[in-house]
Amino acid sequence: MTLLADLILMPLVAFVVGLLLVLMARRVRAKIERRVGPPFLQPVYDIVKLYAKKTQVSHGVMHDLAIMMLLGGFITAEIFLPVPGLDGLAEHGDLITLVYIMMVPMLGLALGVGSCANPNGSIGISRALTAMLAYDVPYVVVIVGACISYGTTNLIDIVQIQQQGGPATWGAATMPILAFAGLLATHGMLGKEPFEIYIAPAEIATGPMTEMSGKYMGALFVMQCFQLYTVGVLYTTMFLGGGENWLFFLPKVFAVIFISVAVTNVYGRYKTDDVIRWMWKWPTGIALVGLALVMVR
Amino acid sequence: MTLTAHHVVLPVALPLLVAFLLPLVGRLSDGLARLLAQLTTLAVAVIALLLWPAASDGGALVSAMGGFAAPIGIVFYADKLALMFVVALAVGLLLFRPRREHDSTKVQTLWLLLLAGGSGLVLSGDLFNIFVFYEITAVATYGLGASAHTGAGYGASLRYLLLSALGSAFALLGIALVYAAAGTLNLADLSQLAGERLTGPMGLTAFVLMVLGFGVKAELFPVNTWVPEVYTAAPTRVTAVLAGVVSKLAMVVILRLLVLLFQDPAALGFLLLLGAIGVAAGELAAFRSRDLHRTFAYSSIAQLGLMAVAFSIPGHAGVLAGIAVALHHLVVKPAFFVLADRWRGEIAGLTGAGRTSPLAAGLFVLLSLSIIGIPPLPGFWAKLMLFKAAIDAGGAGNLTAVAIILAATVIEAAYLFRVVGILYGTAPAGRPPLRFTLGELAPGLLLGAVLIAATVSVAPLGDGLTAMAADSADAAAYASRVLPGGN
Amino acid sequence: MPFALPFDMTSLDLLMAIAAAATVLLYLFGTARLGGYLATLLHGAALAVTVAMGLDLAAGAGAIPSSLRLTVLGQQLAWTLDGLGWFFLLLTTGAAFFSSWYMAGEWGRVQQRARIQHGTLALNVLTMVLLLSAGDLLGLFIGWEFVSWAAFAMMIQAGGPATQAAYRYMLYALAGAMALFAAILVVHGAAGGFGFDQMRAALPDMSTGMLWTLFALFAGGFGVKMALVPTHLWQAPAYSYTPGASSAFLNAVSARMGLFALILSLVKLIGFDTLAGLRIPMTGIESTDILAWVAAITMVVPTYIALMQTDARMLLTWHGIGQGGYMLLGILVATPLGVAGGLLHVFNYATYQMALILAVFAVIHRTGTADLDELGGLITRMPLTYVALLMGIIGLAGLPPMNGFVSKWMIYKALIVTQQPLLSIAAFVGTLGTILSVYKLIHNIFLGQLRVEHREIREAPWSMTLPMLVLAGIGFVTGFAPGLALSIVDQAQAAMGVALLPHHLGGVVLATGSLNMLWVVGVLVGAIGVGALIFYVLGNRRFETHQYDNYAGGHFLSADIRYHFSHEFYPGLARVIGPWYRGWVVRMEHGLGVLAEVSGDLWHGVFRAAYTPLYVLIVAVLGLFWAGGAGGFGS
Amino acid sequence: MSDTTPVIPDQPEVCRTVDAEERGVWRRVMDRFADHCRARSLFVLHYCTGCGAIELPPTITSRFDMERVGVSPMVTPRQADILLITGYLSVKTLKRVILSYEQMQSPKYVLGFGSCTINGGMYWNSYATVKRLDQYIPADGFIAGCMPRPEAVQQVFLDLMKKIDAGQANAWQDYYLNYDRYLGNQMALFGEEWHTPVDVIAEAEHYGYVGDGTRGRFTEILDRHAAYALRDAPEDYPERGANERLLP
Repeated sequence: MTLLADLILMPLVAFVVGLLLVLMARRVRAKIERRVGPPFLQPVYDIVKLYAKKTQVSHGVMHDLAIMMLLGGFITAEIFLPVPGLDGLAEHGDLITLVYIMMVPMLGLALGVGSCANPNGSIGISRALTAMLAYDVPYVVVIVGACISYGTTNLIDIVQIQQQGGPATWGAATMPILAFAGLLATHGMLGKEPFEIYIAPAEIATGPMTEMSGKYMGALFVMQCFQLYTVGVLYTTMFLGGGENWLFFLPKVFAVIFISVAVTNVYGRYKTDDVIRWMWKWPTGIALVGLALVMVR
Repeated sequence: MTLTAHHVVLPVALPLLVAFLLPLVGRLSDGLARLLAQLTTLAVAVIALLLWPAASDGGALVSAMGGFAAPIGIVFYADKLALMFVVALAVGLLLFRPRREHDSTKVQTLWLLLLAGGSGLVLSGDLFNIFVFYEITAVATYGLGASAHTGAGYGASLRYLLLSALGSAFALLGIALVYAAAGTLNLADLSQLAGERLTGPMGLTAFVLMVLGFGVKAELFPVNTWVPEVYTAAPTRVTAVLAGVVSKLAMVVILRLLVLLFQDPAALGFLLLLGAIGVAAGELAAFRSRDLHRTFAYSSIAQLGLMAVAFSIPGHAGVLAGIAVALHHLVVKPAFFVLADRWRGEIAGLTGAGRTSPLAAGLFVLLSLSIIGIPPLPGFWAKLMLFKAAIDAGGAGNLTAVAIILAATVIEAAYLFRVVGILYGTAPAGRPPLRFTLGELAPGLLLGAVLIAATVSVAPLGDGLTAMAADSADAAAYASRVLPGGN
Repeated sequence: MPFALPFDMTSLDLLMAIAAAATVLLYLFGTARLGGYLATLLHGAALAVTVAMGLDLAAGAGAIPSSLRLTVLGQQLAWTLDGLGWFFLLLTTGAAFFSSWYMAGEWGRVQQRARIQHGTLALNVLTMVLLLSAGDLLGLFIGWEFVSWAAFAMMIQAGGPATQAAYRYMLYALAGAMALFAAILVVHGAAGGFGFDQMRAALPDMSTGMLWTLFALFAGGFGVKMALVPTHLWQAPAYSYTPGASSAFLNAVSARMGLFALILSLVKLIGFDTLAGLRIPMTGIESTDILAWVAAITMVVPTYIALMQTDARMLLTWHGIGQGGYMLLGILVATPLGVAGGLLHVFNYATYQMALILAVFAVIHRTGTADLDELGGLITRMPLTYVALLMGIIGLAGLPPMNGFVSKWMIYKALIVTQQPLLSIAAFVGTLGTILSVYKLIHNIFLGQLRVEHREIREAPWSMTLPMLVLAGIGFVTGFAPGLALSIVDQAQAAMGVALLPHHLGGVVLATGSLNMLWVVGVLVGAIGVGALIFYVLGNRRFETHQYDNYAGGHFLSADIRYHFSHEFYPGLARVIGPWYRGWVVRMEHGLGVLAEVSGDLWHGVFRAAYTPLYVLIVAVLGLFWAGGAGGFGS
Repeated sequence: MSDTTPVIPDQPEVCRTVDAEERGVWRRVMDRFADHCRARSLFVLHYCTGCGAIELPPTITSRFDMERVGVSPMVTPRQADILLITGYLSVKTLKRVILSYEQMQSPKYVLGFGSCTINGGMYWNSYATVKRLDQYIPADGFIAGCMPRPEAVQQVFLDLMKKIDAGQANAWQDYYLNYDRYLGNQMALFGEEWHTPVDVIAEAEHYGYVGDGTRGRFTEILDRHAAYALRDAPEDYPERGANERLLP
């Protein structure tokens, strides 16, 4: 019964928190640009509006399936990502599983975009996958380092290990260099400037989203909520000690995303090759140093 | 009909006699001469086969010329090894009797001389006689080498003559040194004296000279420069016999020298060195060559090198390996030359030839696989025996030789299967297809069949060869059989 | 066996008989109208026998001997199959069954020489049976040569570029075989025989140098077949140009024979303990570390070469090389988890790679090309093939819910648990490259714009789609319930002498993080169901439009406009890593060829010496000088 | 020009027809909710046809900050709700505008910006510009002036939002219901060969927006060469063109 509650609650919580994260991101951006920014319910309006479109143009069954894979993948990811009070199925799949489950929606999106037969979309996916390769290399180093440091890949255990001694045992304290590299990789993962060449609205017409309309676009908006949430929570879980309760937990998640969003607005956009070069040079280099420290210890 | 030791002379005497008669008969009728020559060859084969049971009973048949026993008399020694090669020679000569356009009474005469000389080489138990038969063989070969009546043929033959003549001189010098040291030329006698008189620089010098001398015919490394020229320029059937059989006869002589006279590690090492270099040189040169005749000629050099390596391994394991390699090569190489006969010229020009004559191409693949040493074909077992012998004997030289042979095998496969690839390529349009007539291909097919039969019956064959090798490698037995009263 | 066999036959005898009969029968009747189905039947029978053998082994039969015995030149040759061999045998007969099924219908009918394809396939199975059940080193070598040449026969039949590729393969394979020959000779020298037991008994007395030699020769010889870098160049073209089902067979199992032999020689015969004792002096680097790094490089480099391919077959076969690295790496971890992961990956790889290759050949069958720049949009024309390919690439990329994820998870996990961070990073990085590459594959073939010339294309016939769908289905089922496949792996692991990995139907329970695929896949499927529910319930009905109703900045699209992104699919990546492809292995290979040519030239020159008498005199003088030296003139 | 005469309606028709589905209370509540959200989330297509585009940056950025009311720019017609025609339309541009409009998903709104979209403005006598936008696509509102200020732009957005909230911004339905008329006008301008890849009639049929004016004499012309759809391409459909990449 608890499990059933977990199964239902975890994605819902993720969605709601995700909406707030999206709102925060847009508000922060507005503030930096000296604007007022959107109203509180703007993320909801957008999603409802998109779902409420009266015509919904599809480019074939794969386009539809992609949307299902997109949502399904993230819902699954949320269920395997433990949060305070809700462990879900985290003991049946570990950090590695989670990382790969998070790729399922990516693959789904890629397939759906491909079946739209729009080269802008394909170029976008090509760039998105390249960017994924770029930021996942440091991220993988970080994950491996963290797992070796904790001696387990079980997320519940990772959280417990960090909570033993307060902030002193947080990953960010025990392996600060890895945590910093992880933050850089996380930023790339969010696809914010300067790593948003795959969206590039003026060049490739928002790439993967080119042919997305109505509820297809709506699903992408939902995905954005999930993505912000997942990335934030995962980082919090790995390095910021998770949270004993939501009161301590959520601020950490918001902080992680906030850092990223706050930094984003001062950047232009890197070319794809520069994304790779940067990601493979700095975050990877830093992460390898962190890894070396972990191994030496 | 049972034959006894006295008949051992027949394989030598009969063709020699007929060879002298043949020009006379040829005056009457070419056809009759040819018939006579071939009947003689057949007879030699039959005689050798009939001698076989007697030889296997007693280990060997020994015949002393004119009743003078060894060491004074001239001895013929027919063990199974020798008889086998006599049969092989006779059968080879029959199988590859000259094509009509190259045929004449003269050629038939040379053919018979070759038979007589070759049989004498393996049967003779006396060093000087061996030299005489070696010369007869050589002379016959010069003539046959030029029997295509082409400029290239004469040139190659002349070149061969020069080399061979020098080689004979060396061999003679070596024999003289042996005589000087031991005072006898009877092999059995020498084998008993070798331990004390043929060691040291004198013996080694004699050995080196003889190896270089006989090595000309045995295609041993430094003195085999005639091989590619002659094998390319001579009529292919002559080449088939020379490469397939005659070279082995010289090798058997070297084997006898080794087993009976020079069990010195230095001598063995010398042969190992020559053999190993021969393998590498032959395969590499074959890799470079661009027409089939040359390729096979070089490959033949490498195979003879393999034999030299085998014989250089002391004990009967090496002898066994050497005989196995020899027999295998004896079957495979003539068949290769049968194919080369039709597929002349640049290899690159053979594109698609395999599709017009699938049987020939199939035969080529079979022979290639065997010569590379792919199980379960006989070539594999031969190489396995060689390697086993080398490894069991140990020593850096042997191991290096094994490594060289293994590497050379890859090169061998490279050039042979390069040809296979070309054979099965798509022929350019408009070129007349190269087709074999069944008659042309028949000897090759026959040898291919022998190969397959050998594959199937490799176990009994192996047992037979082991016994033969053990016998051949036994110097004491040789001596005891030849010398009256034994020792 | 569940039933009694006549003439005291063992099940291995029966299998050999079936395989031999299949070879002959199919070579004779493979082209006949029902020849293809005869083939399927025969291979099906072989598969059934294999499964029955598995039941016997699971019941504790130990090993299944063959009555076939030969004594050649004093060498005893005997064949017997243990759990390890059986595991690979199952893959072999399974792959042959699916391959022949694929060939049975329309595919076989349009082939020029179906007879040869069927015949060589059966021949390959026969030779693999002989290899897998080899009872001693000599038998192993003979089986090895058989397998190599049978594969060569399979590869060369297509002609054209296949000839060159097969020739290259043959040279590599033969070089490998010669290394193996050398290895067994070394063993013979030390142990006095070719028997496995003799070798084991002689091991303790072997010097370190000899062990290193053996290790290098075995790893090198068998590594060639697995296409371990730097001996990998042959594999992709050789497998790619082999026609259809044969290519799938080769991809699925042929290279795995190398792995089998490596396991046999290094793990079963030499053993992890001995290998671990083999260290480079002063560094502490173990022999297995070297091999593990070779495996890691094999995992990464060929994967990124695959990424740059424009031919679907080449792309997949290059990945095949990379996947081999995962298997080897897993086994070299030498913990039960790692070994099970490596072996499981062998099984999983066979299922998805076959499905992928078969799907690609179905596309070739219909469109006549595998050029990734010449296809696109086939999803509407060939949906079933698409499904098979999709499931295949998910497996190849190692994502849930397919089985490829499970085995890769075990390998990552084993590497992390044994604290080998760099190797685990290499494993992850290989997977990332695979994801990019397989997306390009499926995108360029099935997604994007459909070409006008492919408008009339029909789905591949059932005889072709069914095998690949079944294979993809196996991939899904063993991803959902990896315990099924792990039970099969147990047989091999037990025979290897490695402790078994405790597992349940859904995966493994470990103290350091467990995996239960029943939950993962169950939730994933359920969540996708929820996604579907959201999709269908919320929002208006979908309206399916056509590919020319598409955003093009206001431009009007029509069929004469190619509106498709396929060529150089990852330009940004290519700009970064493109210069890293130095092709040094290619240049090394070329250099070897040049070396052979030049030394050939040299010797060729020697044999054309012009002044023969002078030459011979020089030779004689040298010989005499040597004789003097060796004979001791000086002393 | 052909014999197809342009059909210019004197008065735009009242566009509100009630869906059969909209009767139930639940549907009404949902519709109300949807309209509420629609009004508060408006994506404007980044498609700037004329000089009026210059007024958009201030409208969007910090001076006036349209995001306050949920208006944000979008890039492709698929994602957009509002097509803002910022000024004059040349004949050539109109073709693209029509295609973009058809590719937008309903409910979709068109706003004419500046005098040019109302009566041709300063280009009233040009041979190459369109005088009245709403003859070719249904418009929901216009902003008069040359140039209108950003305040005016804001005002029209706010008006539109009110209309949407009230469920009255339904000009988009008119395009389905009277497609033949719009098509006729388009054909009068572009010739009989005119067609877009978008199958408006099929969409109307699929979603039940077929009215008496959906089909007519002009859509019959369209049917004759409506071969863009892959599934019913005729034999003589253009094959691969010259822009095909040549193989070596």
